[in-house]
Amino acid sequence: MYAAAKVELSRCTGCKLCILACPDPNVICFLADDKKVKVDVTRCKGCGLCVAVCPKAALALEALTESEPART
Amino acid sequence: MIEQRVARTAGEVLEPARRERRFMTGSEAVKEAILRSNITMAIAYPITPQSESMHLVGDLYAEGYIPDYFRGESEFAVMSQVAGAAMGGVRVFTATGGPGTLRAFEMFPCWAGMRLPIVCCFFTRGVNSPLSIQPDTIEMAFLLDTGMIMLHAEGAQDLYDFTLRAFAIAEQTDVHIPVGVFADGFFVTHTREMVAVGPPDLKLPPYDPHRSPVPAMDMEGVPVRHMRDPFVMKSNFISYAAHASWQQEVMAAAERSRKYVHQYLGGLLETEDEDADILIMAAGTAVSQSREAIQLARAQGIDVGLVKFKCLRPFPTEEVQHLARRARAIVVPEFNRVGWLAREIKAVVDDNSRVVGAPRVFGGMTMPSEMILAQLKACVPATR
Amino acid sequence: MTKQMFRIAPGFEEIMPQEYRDLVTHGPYDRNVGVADLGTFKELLEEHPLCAGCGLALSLRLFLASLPAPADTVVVGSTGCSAIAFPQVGLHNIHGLFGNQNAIASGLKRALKLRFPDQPKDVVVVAGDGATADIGLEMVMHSWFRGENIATVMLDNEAYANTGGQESGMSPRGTVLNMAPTGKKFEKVAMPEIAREAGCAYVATTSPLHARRFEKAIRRAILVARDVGSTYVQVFCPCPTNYKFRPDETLSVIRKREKEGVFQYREYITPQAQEYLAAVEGEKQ
Amino acid sequence: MKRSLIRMSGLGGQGLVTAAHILGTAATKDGLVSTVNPFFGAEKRLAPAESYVRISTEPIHQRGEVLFPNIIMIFHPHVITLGKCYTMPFFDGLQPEGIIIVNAEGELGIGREDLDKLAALGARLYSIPATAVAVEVAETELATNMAMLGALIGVTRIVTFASLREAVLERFGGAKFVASGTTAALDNVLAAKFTKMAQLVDKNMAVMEAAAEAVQEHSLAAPRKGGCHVCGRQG
Repeated sequence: MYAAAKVELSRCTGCKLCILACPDPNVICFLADDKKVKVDVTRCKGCGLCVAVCPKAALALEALTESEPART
Repeated sequence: MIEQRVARTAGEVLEPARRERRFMTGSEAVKEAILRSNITMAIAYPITPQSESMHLVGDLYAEGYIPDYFRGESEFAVMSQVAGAAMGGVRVFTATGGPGTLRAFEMFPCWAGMRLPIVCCFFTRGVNSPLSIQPDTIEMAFLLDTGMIMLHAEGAQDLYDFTLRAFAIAEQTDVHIPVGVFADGFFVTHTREMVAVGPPDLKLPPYDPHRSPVPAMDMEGVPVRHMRDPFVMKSNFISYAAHASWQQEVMAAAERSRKYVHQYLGGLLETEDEDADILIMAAGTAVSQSREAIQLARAQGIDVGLVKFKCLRPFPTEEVQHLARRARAIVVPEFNRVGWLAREIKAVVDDNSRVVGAPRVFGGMTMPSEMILAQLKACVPATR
Repeated sequence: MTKQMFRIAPGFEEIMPQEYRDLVTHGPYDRNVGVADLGTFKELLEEHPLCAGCGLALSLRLFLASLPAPADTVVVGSTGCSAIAFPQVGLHNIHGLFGNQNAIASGLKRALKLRFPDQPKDVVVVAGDGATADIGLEMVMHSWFRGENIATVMLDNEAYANTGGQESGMSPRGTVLNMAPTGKKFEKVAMPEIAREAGCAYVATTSPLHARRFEKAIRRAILVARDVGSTYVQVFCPCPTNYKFRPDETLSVIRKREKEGVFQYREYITPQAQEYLAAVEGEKQ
Repeated sequence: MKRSLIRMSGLGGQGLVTAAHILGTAATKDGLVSTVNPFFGAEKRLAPAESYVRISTEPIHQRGEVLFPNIIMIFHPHVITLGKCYTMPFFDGLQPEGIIIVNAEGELGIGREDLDKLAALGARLYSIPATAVAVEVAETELATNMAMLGALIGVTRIVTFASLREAVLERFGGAKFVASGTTAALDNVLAAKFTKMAQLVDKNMAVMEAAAEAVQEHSLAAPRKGGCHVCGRQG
């Protein structure tokens, strides 16, 4: 059973604090056009540091399911 | 400072058209070799009986022959510093001996694994407690399996020639592993004898890091996953296989050095009367003592020949097997307690009961030729 | 290094791994990016095997994003958790042995200075607290005494984490760890003070909690090392695995220490380094 | 083939290493083959020290200590009286008809038993007040080693004075010489004493020549009056 961070896009303000708190590289990327972040769940180790620092509670840890899309 | 010209080929320096004979110590012979070696850096740390050689290399730096030189803080640090410099893509030199060798030991297998063509002189001395600063080759027993090429100088002339030639051997693309040039402390370092040296105004062509089989760590090459031990931090089959094959490659590099040892040293060993009844097989100062013993033995009608090891790693296995095939006895005099050379020879010859691991002298004593003679005499009844 | 060096030969794009292609197309070399740009470029660190919530891993990410000239930076590491991550870094990096990182860096920097006299090659040591304050202290200090032009970054997770959580010289007094079953008997080694006394031109303590401040310390340390002398940055980056807190608490542990006043952000700059920084930082603006 | 194997025994600081170096250099200048090596412990002044010089018309292979010398030079009475030496007794290994030269004023401090052993070997025993000659001629006891060399020449003519002069000039004449730290310090003392190099060379040569004249042979025979000390018989 693995967990990964998920973003609730409607709450994300694009402050990037999560990006600066993530211990793993290239997991959370910043979508410049939308001013939102995106999580690569296949790289996420589910530590929850991004969740802890998000001022808008836009991130949460969720269990990964079998049907999770494979990394591209 | 003498204006030096870079030789067109290494051979111009290694086999100069003319040589000048000068009365000098082994330490001075090292200085003369380094003067002609075109090194970029040398790093020093004091230990008897090595210190004089690196003092003199320091003088070369002060005179402007070497771009950088300093005293490190310990032998372990110095061996790490020369490794850093070699990884930076320059030709480096250092020297140590005895306890210094052991203090630095962890770096030696790393040098080989990192494929660094470092040349290091080892001036052997006792290492065990109780303390001794006197000659003893026991440290060589420990270094036999570090992956480095090991050359053993008999006297100051060898020390001069081997040190210079070590650079030529170490830096071959298909070799590119460290070379240790060994000489017995005091017996060679502090002994003054005639040494024929090449012209001082000619130096080796510079080291070319682009001919290295592993890139220099200078961020001038592709950086991705660029580590000398790239896979060992993974726990999977491919990482173990990579590590194992890397070790084999280091061993293979040493094997490939044989042809260069032949080219530059004229072979891994030297012989005199190799068809004799009894053969003395020796390395370093033990060879010199044996030469005298052989003269005494011949005067007494004993048929004895000499095999001098110049190169111990790679080991001249086939040569020794060939030479041993007819000998009735093989006497191996050594300046250490453990008899590592006798062990090496016993491991490769047929019927190794013929190998006599004696005499052995250690603890700073000298080995009188008469002691070797007595051993030769003891072999005679068995051979008749 | 020029980017040309690692460009993919035409026709070979397909067979190169995606990570490599990403590095070529939007990596940080020869681009003026920093921690503020994280999330918008391909980072130098690829997937690493460090624990979830690892403060050291976070510091490494920030460190790599802080480099003033990644295309000309060589990192010398040492045994420890950081060494496990370094094989995945897109820089030349050396893992020598445990504790000899500053000695290797000294030789390397001198060699690169001689080979590239007109091109700054930044040699940065990144090692843990065990490698820096314990087993390698002699070589760390001597590189400072000699004033080697290298930056030393200690990733202080206050324990030997890679070997299973043993006490290090940087563990706080009283901490119960392996090999300190009744608690550590002495204070954290005063490394910043040692660095200052040993002649470092720039000394800073920082943490990944404040990324911009972290970046400034790393950049300053590397720039000062280029032209003035040895520099030292101590990064407090707690270890959830061995200090047994939840992985999402790593940053709050730092914040707590900060509030208690136990951990302080400090910066010591010699007048010469100050002058140098004023010049280069002024230039930038 | 003529071969001389010389063992110099003395105390650290007396200049044995330098003496051996000068002697070996002079021999090579005379067209002979020579090797020279010192032997000492963790070096300090007044500890036992030895130097070995091998001189031959043929190549020399043997290295290290000279165990079977035909010439032994004793630089300090303590070698004999306190056993400050690498062999026991000090003349151990001396070849038949070998030569011993001792730096001494008056009594040599060699016991009757040892004298008899030397007599049995057919040895020749000489003494030279080397330190006194050095002080008198060069006004420094640091020239004791030169006096010892002079005595050796006086007894053996093993090398020529001309070659010795060249060797001394080379050794002190500014050419870089590899010396241990302590020896280098003594060199500085010497340099201060002799402002002009030529003066230093001249003084050294004068010491050698004076010592060559002053060296005296000692009889190894037992005193007549006491008769044979073993059986007590007279005559």
